[in-house]
Amino acid sequence: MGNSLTEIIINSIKLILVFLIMVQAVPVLVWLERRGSAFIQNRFGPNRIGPLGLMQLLADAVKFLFKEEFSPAKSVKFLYYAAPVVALVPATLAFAAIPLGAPVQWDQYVFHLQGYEISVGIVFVLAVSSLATYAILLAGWGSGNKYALLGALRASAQVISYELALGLSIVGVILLYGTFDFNEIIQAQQGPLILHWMGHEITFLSFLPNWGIFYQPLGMVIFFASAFAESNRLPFDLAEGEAELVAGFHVEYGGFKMLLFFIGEYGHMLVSSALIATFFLGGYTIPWVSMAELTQWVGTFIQTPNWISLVTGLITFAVMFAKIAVFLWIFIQVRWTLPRFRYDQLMDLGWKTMLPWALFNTILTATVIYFAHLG
Amino acid sequence: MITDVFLFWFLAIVTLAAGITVVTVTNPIYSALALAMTMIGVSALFVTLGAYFLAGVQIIVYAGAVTVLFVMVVMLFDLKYEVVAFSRGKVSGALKLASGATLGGLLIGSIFLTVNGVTKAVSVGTSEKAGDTTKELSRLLFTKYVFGFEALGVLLLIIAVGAVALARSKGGTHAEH
Amino acid sequence: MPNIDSAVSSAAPNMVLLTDTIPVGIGLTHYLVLSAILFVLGMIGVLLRRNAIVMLMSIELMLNAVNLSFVAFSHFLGLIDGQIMVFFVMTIAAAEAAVGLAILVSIFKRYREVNIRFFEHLRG
Amino acid sequence: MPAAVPVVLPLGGVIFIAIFVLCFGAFLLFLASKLGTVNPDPVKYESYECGIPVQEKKDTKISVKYYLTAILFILFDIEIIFMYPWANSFQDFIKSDQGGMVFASMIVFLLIFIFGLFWEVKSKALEWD
Repeated sequence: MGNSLTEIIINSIKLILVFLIMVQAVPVLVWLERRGSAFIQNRFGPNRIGPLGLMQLLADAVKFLFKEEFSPAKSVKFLYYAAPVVALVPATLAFAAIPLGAPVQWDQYVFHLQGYEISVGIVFVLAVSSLATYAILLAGWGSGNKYALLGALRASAQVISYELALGLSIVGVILLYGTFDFNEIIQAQQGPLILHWMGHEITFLSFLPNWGIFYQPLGMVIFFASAFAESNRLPFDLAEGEAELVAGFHVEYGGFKMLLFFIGEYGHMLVSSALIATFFLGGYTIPWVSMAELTQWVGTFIQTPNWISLVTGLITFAVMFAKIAVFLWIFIQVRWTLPRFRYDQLMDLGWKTMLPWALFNTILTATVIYFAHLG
Repeated sequence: MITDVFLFWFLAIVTLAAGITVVTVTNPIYSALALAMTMIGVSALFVTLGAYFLAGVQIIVYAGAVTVLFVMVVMLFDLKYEVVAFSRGKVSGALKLASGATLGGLLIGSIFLTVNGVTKAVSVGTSEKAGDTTKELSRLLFTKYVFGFEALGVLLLIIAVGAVALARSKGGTHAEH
Repeated sequence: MPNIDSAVSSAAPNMVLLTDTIPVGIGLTHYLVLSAILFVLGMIGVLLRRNAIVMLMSIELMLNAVNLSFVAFSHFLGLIDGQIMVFFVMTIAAAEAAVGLAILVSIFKRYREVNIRFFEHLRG
Repeated sequence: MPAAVPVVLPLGGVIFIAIFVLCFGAFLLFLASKLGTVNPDPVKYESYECGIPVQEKKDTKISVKYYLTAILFILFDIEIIFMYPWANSFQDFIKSDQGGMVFASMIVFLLIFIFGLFWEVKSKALEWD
């Protein structure tokens, strides 16, 4: 983790901070979800405690903590309690690998606003999120309830099916940037949109930022839809089809254990949003403003180079979170707008629609890149 | 350097403990979970060897796909604790253990005897930057080993067809009645 | 990028013993011994266990051990070829698990049995 | 000897945060179990099946479809993984004038992939009813 004790301590603190950001985002998201759904459905939502019902979060946390803790008699105790704890891990590990802001230079030290810099970031995130299936399967098996087991099998079959489309839709992005590194992908998206075709430069679109979305619109749509299915949210929350499966794999969970599952799910949303922002919307960079211009602009207020770097980093951090927030809002909006799919429709969509389209996207991207480099 | 050594021993112990659990635990579901842990440990060991991309692939393919299949099958069969998990017969069991120990001894002995003779090509630069290992890997995969690559594609196709055919044949899981 | 084959042959005169270059810490031997122990564990599992699923798991364990030694050799010899072999081994292992489990599930559906001793009585 | 130093930072960080999160979750569960009231009731510990008395079945029939999906997932997942190194260095191949060959070999691979997918769809292995 570092070569000296100081570095190890600083990196540990940084990692815990990233984790705490994720955990703290969850109550805010829950509040947003409840207020947002109320807004969409023309009701009030939680509005009793505190201004705008904001203190509801605190009340909920206290309530969860003081709820009775029990497990069903037929459950396998170890797996039953292990599942919600395991559910936290994939989202945390993935979130820590995504850069959240420009690196901060403080004297001779460089702080990256990300948990750890991994050169194969995309593969790492995919690998870690493929472990999310275990929490679902453990919960279903550990509960000792046949509905929970059915829900777990459904949910895991759904998650792995959409993992194919998700993984394939990223191939286009990797083809485009030729790297697995998030930081390099973000660097490549700076500046105006200038297309290269057979040695010519096409500049009539240069009023747009050089974002991945303009190169990979189809890839982005597929990625976004698969991200919904991966995080088990409506319209893909078949695991929770309460009509036939009670509540899916977490039917036997309540109180704090349920909250841990919630943190996992919202963490997954956060990771998906951050990934979309990184791949397709330029990550922490500000459109039409280069990093040098930003540093210069900050420099008109502050003189010390350390503080300039720090303020720049914080501004890019805020920009990244604004982009993430947009997608989080879309997640919530979609949940309260669209009805649920039927299970066969869901599997058909994953295997017979999104997978072929993702394949088409890959072939198209490869062909265009191949011919664009000719001449 | 000291952190490297510490990391290796930590990972080696975790991997070995998980591996022993796979073999000794009587409940197949714990066996499968321990197998997943072993895969993750081996993947972390890959990272210490600089094979970053392979480490990711190891988790995606083994821990994320193959072991999930094992867990799912165990759940489908609804297997609980086994009464006779291990092969019966004291003599044959002792014989099997002894043969295992002999093989282990032979392997480790030969490693110690021969590893001094292993030579290293000095000038070949596996770069310290991880991305370069990945690029080097794909360069070799698509030039020297391109035939094997295509053959694996065909193999996967055959397996996909075969698995479905197996499931749909008479007595299979998806047999038509 | 240097061509691996030519690089090896041109480097032949100044090849050095591995033991000379590693003063302290973890060397090839450590990884090889670890992989050997894992392999033997897997073999003992195949020999001793009666549950066919656990036997398949033990085979996966053995394949993993082989992968580990491939990567260790690739790292300490400076050749990437070992990593490509690991790629191939992983594919074969996954294919083997898929077909093996397909057969197991077919048998289980019919006879509700996963004990390997039972499989001896199966006749075409 | 190839240096192994730059490895340590990310790997150690990943292991550290994984263990930290596991401890964090376990600690919260422990705290909740200590703080919460305990009010035992035999009905409470039954499996929840919408309130009706629990129906005990010796063997729950679970569709094997899930498992066939998992097998097909493994196979296609590996094919997709094979595309990653290709995608990562495709532009480098083009720059070193090997683009045509690599492009052709990948197209062959993709055709095999598409044929497999087409076959699965046609054989109705992916049908859910």
